[in-house]
Amino acid sequence: MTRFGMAVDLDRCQGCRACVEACKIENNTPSSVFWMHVFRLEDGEYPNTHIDFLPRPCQHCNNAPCVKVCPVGARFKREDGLVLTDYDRCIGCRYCEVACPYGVNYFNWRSPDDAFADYQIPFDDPDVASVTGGAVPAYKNPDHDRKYGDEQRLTSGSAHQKGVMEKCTFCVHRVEQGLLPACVDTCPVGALKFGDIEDDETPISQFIRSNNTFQLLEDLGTDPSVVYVGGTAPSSTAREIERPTTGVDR
Amino acid sequence: MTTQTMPTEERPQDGAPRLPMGVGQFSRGWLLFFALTTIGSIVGLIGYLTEHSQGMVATGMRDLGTMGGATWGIYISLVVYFVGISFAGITIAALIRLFDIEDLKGTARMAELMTIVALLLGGIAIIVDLGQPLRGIVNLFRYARPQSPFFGTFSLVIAGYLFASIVYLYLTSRRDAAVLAKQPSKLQGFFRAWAAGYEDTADQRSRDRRTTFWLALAVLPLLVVAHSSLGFVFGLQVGRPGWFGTLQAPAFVILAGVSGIGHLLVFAAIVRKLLGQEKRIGLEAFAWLGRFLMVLLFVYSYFVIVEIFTTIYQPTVAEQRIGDALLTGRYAWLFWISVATLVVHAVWLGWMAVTKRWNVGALVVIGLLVNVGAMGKRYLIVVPSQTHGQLLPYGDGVGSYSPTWVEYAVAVGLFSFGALLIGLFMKMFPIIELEDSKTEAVT
Amino acid sequence: MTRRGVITIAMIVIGVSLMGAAYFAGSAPWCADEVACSNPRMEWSPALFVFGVIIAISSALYYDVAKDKAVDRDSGPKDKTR
Amino acid sequence: MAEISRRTVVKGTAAAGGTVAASKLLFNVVDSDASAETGLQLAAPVEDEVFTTCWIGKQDCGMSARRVDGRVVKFEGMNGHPRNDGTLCPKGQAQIVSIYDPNRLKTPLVRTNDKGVTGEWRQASWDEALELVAEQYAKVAADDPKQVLWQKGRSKAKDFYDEAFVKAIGCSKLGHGAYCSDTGYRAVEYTTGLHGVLHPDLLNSKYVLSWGWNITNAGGNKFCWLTWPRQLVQARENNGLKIVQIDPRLRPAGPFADEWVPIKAGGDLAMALAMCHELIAQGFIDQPYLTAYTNAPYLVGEDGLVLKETIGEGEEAADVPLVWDDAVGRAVMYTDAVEPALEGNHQIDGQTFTTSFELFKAHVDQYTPEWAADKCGVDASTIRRLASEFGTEASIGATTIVDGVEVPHRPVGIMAYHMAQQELGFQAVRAMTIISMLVGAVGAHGGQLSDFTWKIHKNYAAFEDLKIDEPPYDFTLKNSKFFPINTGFPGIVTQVMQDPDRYQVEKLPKMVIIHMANPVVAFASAPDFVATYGMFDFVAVISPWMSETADLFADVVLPAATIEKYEGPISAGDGYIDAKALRLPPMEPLFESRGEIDIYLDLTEKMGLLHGEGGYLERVNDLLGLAETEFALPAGEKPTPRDIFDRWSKSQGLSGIDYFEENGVWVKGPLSPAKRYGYVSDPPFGGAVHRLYGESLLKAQRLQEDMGVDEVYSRDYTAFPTWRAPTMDASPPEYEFTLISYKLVEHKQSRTAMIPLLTELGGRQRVEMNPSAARRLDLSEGDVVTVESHNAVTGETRSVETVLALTEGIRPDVVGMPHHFGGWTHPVSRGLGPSPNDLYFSSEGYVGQTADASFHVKVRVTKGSEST
Repeated sequence: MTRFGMAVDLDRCQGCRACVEACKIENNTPSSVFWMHVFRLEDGEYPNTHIDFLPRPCQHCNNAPCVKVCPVGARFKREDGLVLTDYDRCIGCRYCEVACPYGVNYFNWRSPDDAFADYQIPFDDPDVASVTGGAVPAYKNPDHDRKYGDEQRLTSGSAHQKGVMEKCTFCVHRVEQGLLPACVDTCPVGALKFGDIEDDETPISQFIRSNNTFQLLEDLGTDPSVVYVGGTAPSSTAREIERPTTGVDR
Repeated sequence: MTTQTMPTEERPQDGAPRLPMGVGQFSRGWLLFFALTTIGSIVGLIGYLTEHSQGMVATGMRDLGTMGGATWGIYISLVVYFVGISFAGITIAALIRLFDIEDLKGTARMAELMTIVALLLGGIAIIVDLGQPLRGIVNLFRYARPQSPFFGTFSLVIAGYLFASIVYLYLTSRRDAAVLAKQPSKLQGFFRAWAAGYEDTADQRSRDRRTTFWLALAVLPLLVVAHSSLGFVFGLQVGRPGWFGTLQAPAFVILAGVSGIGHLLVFAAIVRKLLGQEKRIGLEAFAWLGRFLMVLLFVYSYFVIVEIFTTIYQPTVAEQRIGDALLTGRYAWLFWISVATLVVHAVWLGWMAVTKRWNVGALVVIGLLVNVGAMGKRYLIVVPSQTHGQLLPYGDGVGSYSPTWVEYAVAVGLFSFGALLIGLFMKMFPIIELEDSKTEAVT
Repeated sequence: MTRRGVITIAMIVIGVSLMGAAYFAGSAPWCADEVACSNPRMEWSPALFVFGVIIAISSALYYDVAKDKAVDRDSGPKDKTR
Repeated sequence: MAEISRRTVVKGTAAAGGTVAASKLLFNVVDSDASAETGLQLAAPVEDEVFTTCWIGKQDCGMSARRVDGRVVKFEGMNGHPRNDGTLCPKGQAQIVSIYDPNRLKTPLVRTNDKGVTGEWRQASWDEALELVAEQYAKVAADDPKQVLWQKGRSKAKDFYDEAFVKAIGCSKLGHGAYCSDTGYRAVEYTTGLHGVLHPDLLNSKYVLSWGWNITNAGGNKFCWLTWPRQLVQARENNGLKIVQIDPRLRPAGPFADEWVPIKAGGDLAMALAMCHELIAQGFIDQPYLTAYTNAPYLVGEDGLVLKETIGEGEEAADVPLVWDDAVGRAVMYTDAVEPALEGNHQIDGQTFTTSFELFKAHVDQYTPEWAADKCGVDASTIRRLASEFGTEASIGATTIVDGVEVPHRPVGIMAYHMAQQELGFQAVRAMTIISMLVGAVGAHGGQLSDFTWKIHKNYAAFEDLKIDEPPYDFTLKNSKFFPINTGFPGIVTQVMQDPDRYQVEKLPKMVIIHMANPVVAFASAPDFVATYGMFDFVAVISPWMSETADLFADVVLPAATIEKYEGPISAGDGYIDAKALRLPPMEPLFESRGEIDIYLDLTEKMGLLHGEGGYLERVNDLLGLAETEFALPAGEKPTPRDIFDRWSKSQGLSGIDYFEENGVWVKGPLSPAKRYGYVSDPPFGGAVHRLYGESLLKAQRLQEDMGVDEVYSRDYTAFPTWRAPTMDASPPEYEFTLISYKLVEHKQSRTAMIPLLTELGGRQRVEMNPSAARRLDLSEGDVVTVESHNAVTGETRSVETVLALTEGIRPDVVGMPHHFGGWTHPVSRGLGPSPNDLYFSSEGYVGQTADASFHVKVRVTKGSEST
């Protein structure tokens, strides 16, 4: 059996958020939505301060609380370990979001068009539309119009419809083409690795096996498929610095 | 709406006797009430239509995590609250049937009606909270998963409980309908249909009693399951500090009783006054309800103490953050007001119980205030665990949520709509069961 | 046993059976680790469950409301109250 | 640990998708519902991939653009590109938005209202707009073409087309350099002859002093950012590289900091001198290197001048420095010495001559760690220990074999780039270079590098004798008595324009062509630009966006393309592998925007300077090395940019531009040790004698004094780096903080402030402060505060309003603000908060000795907005 997972090499991560940006463009997520988020954390008191970076994609838990609570089976886990959302089935109750201890879920509070409007780039500008056909965003990835997996559900990409839940898909559309997720692919320092973590022979399994690892909030028993290598789990006194802005007025 | 309180039979007019309990008669006060609640409902509708067109961005809810918000807000608080109110109705009704508590019979129908209306409102609140409401209605019937605690909410609470309550109300009201159907009025046909062949024979009476007894007996466990399942919505979530716990389900049941009986006290007092039914709803009824409420409040106070103690003794970091926010921080005002309303009134009721000096006015005040407390506690269950319950170091660990006018409008709309429904019911059917003595069983 | 009793009990049995069947056999299995866990084994099973609940509870309605003799159309309340 | 190769085909994919056959994907099985919702057409889109080069930073990473029906949907890193090998940074990713941004300039615009306020415009044709610029040029050039100023922020490839333009029209030129690290370039050019600042041979290094260097945010010289961290993580894994972060902020090195030395802002020179003191005191001296390759053994007289002997006659005459040859016991020309003495003083012809190394020892004798401690805020014991670690790790005397060549192995170095951007930056960088020189790390394997080659920059020779002209000076003060070494500083130009008499300048620029530069926001001391750019008779701006400078001052704005154009050739090497690439348009530019080469071809044509002798085409031929070859652009024919690069590609022995279109990058192969390491280059160190002793600086100082220049300008022209308190220290004590500024990884040059995906990540402006300082001032996180700077010379104050951000990662006596804020023309940059540039000064005391900006100023922080 395949179980896709990600290894995050914290000794390498430099917190640049290239992964965040690659994800946003690959998956067409609108403003304020970060399927991949990178914590920049500060801990300790001057001058014994330290800084840590912690990329946070969806953990694609083996024992996923979000899947359990979904009342209609819109959030589901595939046999290959990917935890996905069926955008055509989700009723928008947001139970998965409160059930998830990692804060990885993003709800479409607005219509995708409205959510992109924060970027203040009128994609419907006639000059732009003459090239893009008015696609929102202009760099819209056609892969997300397709359905994936045996289950053939609409699970890939973002900004499909208002009122449904979304989150990191491990780039299901890329994985099924044999490509790495966009975040992994772009990481300048190779801090992100992806592959089958159940097969002992894969590079990622060997990498995980030969290092000290931890999972986020291990005690909760969610058994994430994202494994952190090197570094330590964020302490309770860690403070987040340099947060991204969110365009949604709060 | 204070003028027309006399039993109608005693004041014949236009040749026909009036229907009892103000049924079919519209005073100026009632029309004002009708206008206000209609306006309130429209306000709610406008709020909802705004939310529907703009998306839920129109609410104050936002994503947990990087957005630092709460994704469940007062809508879910209202769901829990309304479902809680429904508790009392069926409980009181069931207790009356099961233990034949004569003093409370006058409040039975009110309680049943309250249950139905509250469940309807709870159902509407759920729909309002869905990002895809239409899909919600269809997909729940199509795909609902038993593993999700929402399965219980949707299938048992909303469907089963609501249906059972309606059946219960119906069965317990057929006799009255049959009585009223004998009296010529515009509503005669309606009552006749309602009575559906009830002739008040001894046979029917005993069958009726039997049916309602068994139905009440069947409803009670359903009730516990339903309220527990609502508690499980929160209590099973290991990833949300402040929610996870075994106390959640029983606490939900108890607080449900508090809010429901509180409401019933208020409702009963109003009906008693408006319809001049001091005899049918005697002080004993209030004493019963008061004692019942007192017991629940004491139990709940105990839960609160346990909760506080557990929170401050050796909390995890996240639990402590929530605890601090509740006890001394952002939510402290609401927490202590809520706790105070619950605890203080437990003591006050205790005093009344000991001295046996039951005062309806005081009970109304208590009924209202414990509901403020219950609503506050619902909000405090739903929201702080989101804003202050992040386990990863998002922001400074503290999110925020402030409802927008849309949510307030919807809340106003829900309460107004509920009141409107009750008001309409009262013009169509006696809100108090007609007295046995007036109509002997047909032999 | 009366016909009323039989039908009532039948309704309860049918309702509860429907609930049981819908819950345990028709609805999505109680699991979360494969795609199959997200789909009811039979679509609309939850509706069936609710239907079961309704039938079971309706038994009370039936028991109480059903006329003694289903064929005796003339002995409706209308006539009696006149 | 083995690198997991890029784009590994994910194992078990077939199992993953189950039976989702690849063919299904290939045939674009599209769900009709989904596509109906998105409104996209159902016809199978045509997908292709085109290669290009990133346009955001100076790193110039290779990219491949994924296109659907000719529309770019994503940029990804180009596989096999030495710099980024399939990876890309957030800026590289995000630039896709700018291609489609209708907030860009769509057509040429001509101003219809007064300057100095937000512009009102009418659309113009390219023809009309270019005609207008050409006319104005003709008017000014008729008097003196030097009064036309051409100004650019950064050339995003080889600057041949800029240079050709500047030369063809004969105008003056200003770059952004003085705002970058040019003083560091000057210091290194002066000291070792290399054009670059300081960076280690990272892949082979074991110990790096990361001095102010912004590893996780900015990068250093040669690379804007991405390649350094790639190499750094490898060195950490392979060599156990230790990073000592010497900076008032911890954030630059973040988790890579094995040790954080929170140095006082502006105290760097003091610490570097103390390090020199300690290295000498602890005996970490690479005698053979110092003797053979530096001027350390040169004999210096009591007058401070090097003892020289003239050889040859007339034109051929040359002064050759003398050293004391212990082998023969007398002074000989250094080229002839057998056993030059590094230390000691010697009596020659009755005069005392001391080796410059001996002088240096004496010079740094005063700079003990204890002396430095309160100047730089670092414990004496720490300085001592760091010197010891640095000296020990340097393993003086060790060699290693690289590709069969024996190379000295000194796995220590200093990464110091933006360190130079302070008042004493020139001497600080010189002192840091000397730290590496003392242990012989310069040009060693694993040691101190500055450039990727040992090609000696022309400034090395020029700096041997600093030229100072008699007044009047041109408006950049080039070769002036004020700045004998002069980078060309726009900030000084604003000072000159405000008071030309003071600087003995007669002719001020009348017209400026601003190409991708945004002085009124992006340059330090921004208020001076607002004060002076209205003085130009004519301002033309070439930019993809309406820059703030254009908004306030442009007469004509010409819309440039962003990445969608031809540029090059671009160095694609990583310091270890040599490679070249081009920027190719991933799609046609939207709107009426055009690539700069197109614009300059048309503009020079309008000016009548395209063809003919000294014309644009001839200059292009010269600068691209096409002149006199079969690939030269034919006279009289206006080429297309693609044609130019096709010819250049062919001149390089490639098939043509199609080589780049097909392969993306031209990888020439690894650099040989002789190219990488100065010790083994031919001649060693490119033939430059490293200047420990800066005789020409001393001579310049004397000349300045002779010409009666204020001490402000001459005091730092000293032969050895010499400490003095920075001018800002004279500000009153209530200005208790030193303001520093820095880059966020999300931003690079003003263009990123126009990219919504980056402003989203970069957040709003804030001023960072240590919580202990905030507590003292009764300030808390998120407070609106006023930051007020003070000019210790003029008493002028400047202030901005921003919000407070607390961090334990900053010294309590320092506050910091990031750059790339303060814009208002693009809707997403509006309202994000002010730029620290509004607080800096560019007048005396806030300018380095080489006319470069200082990014230090004393400030105070008070609660509330300015108005209260």
